[in-house]
Amino acid sequence: MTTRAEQRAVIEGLLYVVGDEGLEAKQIADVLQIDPIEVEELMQEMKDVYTKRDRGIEIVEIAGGYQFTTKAAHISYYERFLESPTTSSLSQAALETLAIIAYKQPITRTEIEEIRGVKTEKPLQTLSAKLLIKEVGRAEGTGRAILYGTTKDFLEYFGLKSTAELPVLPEKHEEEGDESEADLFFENFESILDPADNKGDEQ
Amino acid sequence: MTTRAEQRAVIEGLLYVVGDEGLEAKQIADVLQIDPIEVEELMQEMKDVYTKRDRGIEIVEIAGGYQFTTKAAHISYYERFLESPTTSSLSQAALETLAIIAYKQPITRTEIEEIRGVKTEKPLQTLSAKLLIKEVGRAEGTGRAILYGTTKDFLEYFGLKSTAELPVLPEKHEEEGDESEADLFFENFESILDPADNKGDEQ
Amino acid sequence: MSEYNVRLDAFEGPLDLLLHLINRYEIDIYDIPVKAITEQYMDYIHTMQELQLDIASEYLVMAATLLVIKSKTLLPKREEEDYDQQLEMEVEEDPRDELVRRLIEYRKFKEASTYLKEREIKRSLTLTKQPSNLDHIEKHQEPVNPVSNITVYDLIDAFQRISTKKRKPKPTQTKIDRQEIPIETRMTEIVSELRFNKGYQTFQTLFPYPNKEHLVVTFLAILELMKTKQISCVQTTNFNDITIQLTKEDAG
Repeated sequence: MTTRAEQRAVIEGLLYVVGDEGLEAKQIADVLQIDPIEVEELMQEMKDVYTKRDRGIEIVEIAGGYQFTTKAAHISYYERFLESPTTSSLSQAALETLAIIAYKQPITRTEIEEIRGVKTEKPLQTLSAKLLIKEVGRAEGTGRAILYGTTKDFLEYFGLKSTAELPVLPEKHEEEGDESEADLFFENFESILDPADNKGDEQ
Repeated sequence: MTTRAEQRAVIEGLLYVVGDEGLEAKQIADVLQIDPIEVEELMQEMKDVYTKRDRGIEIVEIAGGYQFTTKAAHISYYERFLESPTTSSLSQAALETLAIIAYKQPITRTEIEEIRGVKTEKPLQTLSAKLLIKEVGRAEGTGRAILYGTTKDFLEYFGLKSTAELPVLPEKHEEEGDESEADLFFENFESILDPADNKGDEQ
Repeated sequence: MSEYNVRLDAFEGPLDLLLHLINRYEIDIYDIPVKAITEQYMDYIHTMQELQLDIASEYLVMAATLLVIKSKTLLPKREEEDYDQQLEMEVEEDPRDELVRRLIEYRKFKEASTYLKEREIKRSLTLTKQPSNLDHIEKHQEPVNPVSNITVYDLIDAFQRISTKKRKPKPTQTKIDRQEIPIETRMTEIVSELRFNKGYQTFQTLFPYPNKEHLVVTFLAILELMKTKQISCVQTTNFNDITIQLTKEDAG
């Protein structure tokens, strides 16, 4: 009979081996020949252990599986070690497009463009090339337009358990407080063009 | 100031991230900005911790470096893991190698390794053993390296009439926004080599 | 000047610009003063024109839409006698409705993209490792199909992933790369490749891999071959393809 400590040890080894491919609860249950419910319990125990100060890895749930990641607090150490900075980021156009697809999938390019009000070909190409979206089917009717959906890599990229984890979209909201940095630039620019016009802008 | 517990945590994270590549004592010393002697001490402390029953990984010293390995005692669990129907039947390394051969055949091992950026001996053995690839000839030039190609079994397993039936690879696009400066040189260079591949980014 | 560029890039399209104006002037999105906002919008377009910036057609389409809405709101409501009926039925559509609906819809996703951005940053602070190779572990029973649960599309994904996956962490210290390609080897390869192609090859085709090391080594190999006069480079006109050819004595 395997003890609980041993079971945790096996899970640790498995999580190490699979790395960013992750491990599903069902796989753990298969390997340990235990009930999936027991897996949940074990994982909870282990998660607690990994929060300790002398641990450098922790268990996260991503894309329907468990995986190890390093702790965010330690990133400054790892940056000394990494060849290139980890900050690869998506453009605003790509993020908006991705947000629409994530919430509205399956969706065609035309539908996305109707929401964004601009052409969206390039962001779609970028997102496809990064494997964050994929063709999930074809729309009915003439043209049979491509339907886009998000991928497992999408969940992986944003560290999401599933698309269900995305926050509910707000229907209404207050009018202030969402000035983006871009807006600030614009305002600075306008105040240069016409300082008088900038008076009423103070809040 | 970093505590000893924190230092051990960072080492754990580093060892996890590098995986089978391992880590030299000097690299650890550089990241933590401590003396290599201190690294030895820390590693000794950590080794002891990992021998505990509830740990599934341990630290080994190979070729002057440290690396994590799974515990030999757990081998039967990994066998079961590989047999689990939910586990992918090909490792990521084997899958990548197979993909390259499928699309670029005939191709030598060196060429595959140039694309993947890592040694590819083991995946090639695996794929040959599974009868998915075979030697299809010898390359010109010195050495007359083995050229690999896919087999008839490969086509059968994937339900293809011929390799021409493989789906077309999506066009590659430039990554956006995540190039380090050093890479810019190479990308400019590449864009000179192949201007078509260097279409504009997001607007 | 950079401000102009920033200003251009600051908006993701006409809806984004309108949302900005709505925020800036603290306008109730459900009761947009069409006249004022159209003026503001047109000001923006005119400024862009004065600065001789390219204005995406979408911005102009929106300008036209705003003008149409404005003119509709300026039209006299109805004939007097119809007025009572109108009140009762309340069917007359507000010409702004469609625009408001679009703005609210767009704003939802703009906010969702902010959430994704935060997740992206958070995620970039944690690192993972690639799966270990377990091919050395023997399985008790090999499945009949060695690629069960894999499709050709997994092959495509795998292929794409090679080029898109996160850069592997690498020691910053100098470390001799295990698969360094000797220049001599690459020189031999180039010569045999040229021979194989009747002594000619375009410059591009000698760089088949997007691999830095391979690029550098190939480039150095070409220079070395030119120096030793084994190959020569020909370019018929500026910006034309460069052709690499074997020199006569080597072509045989």
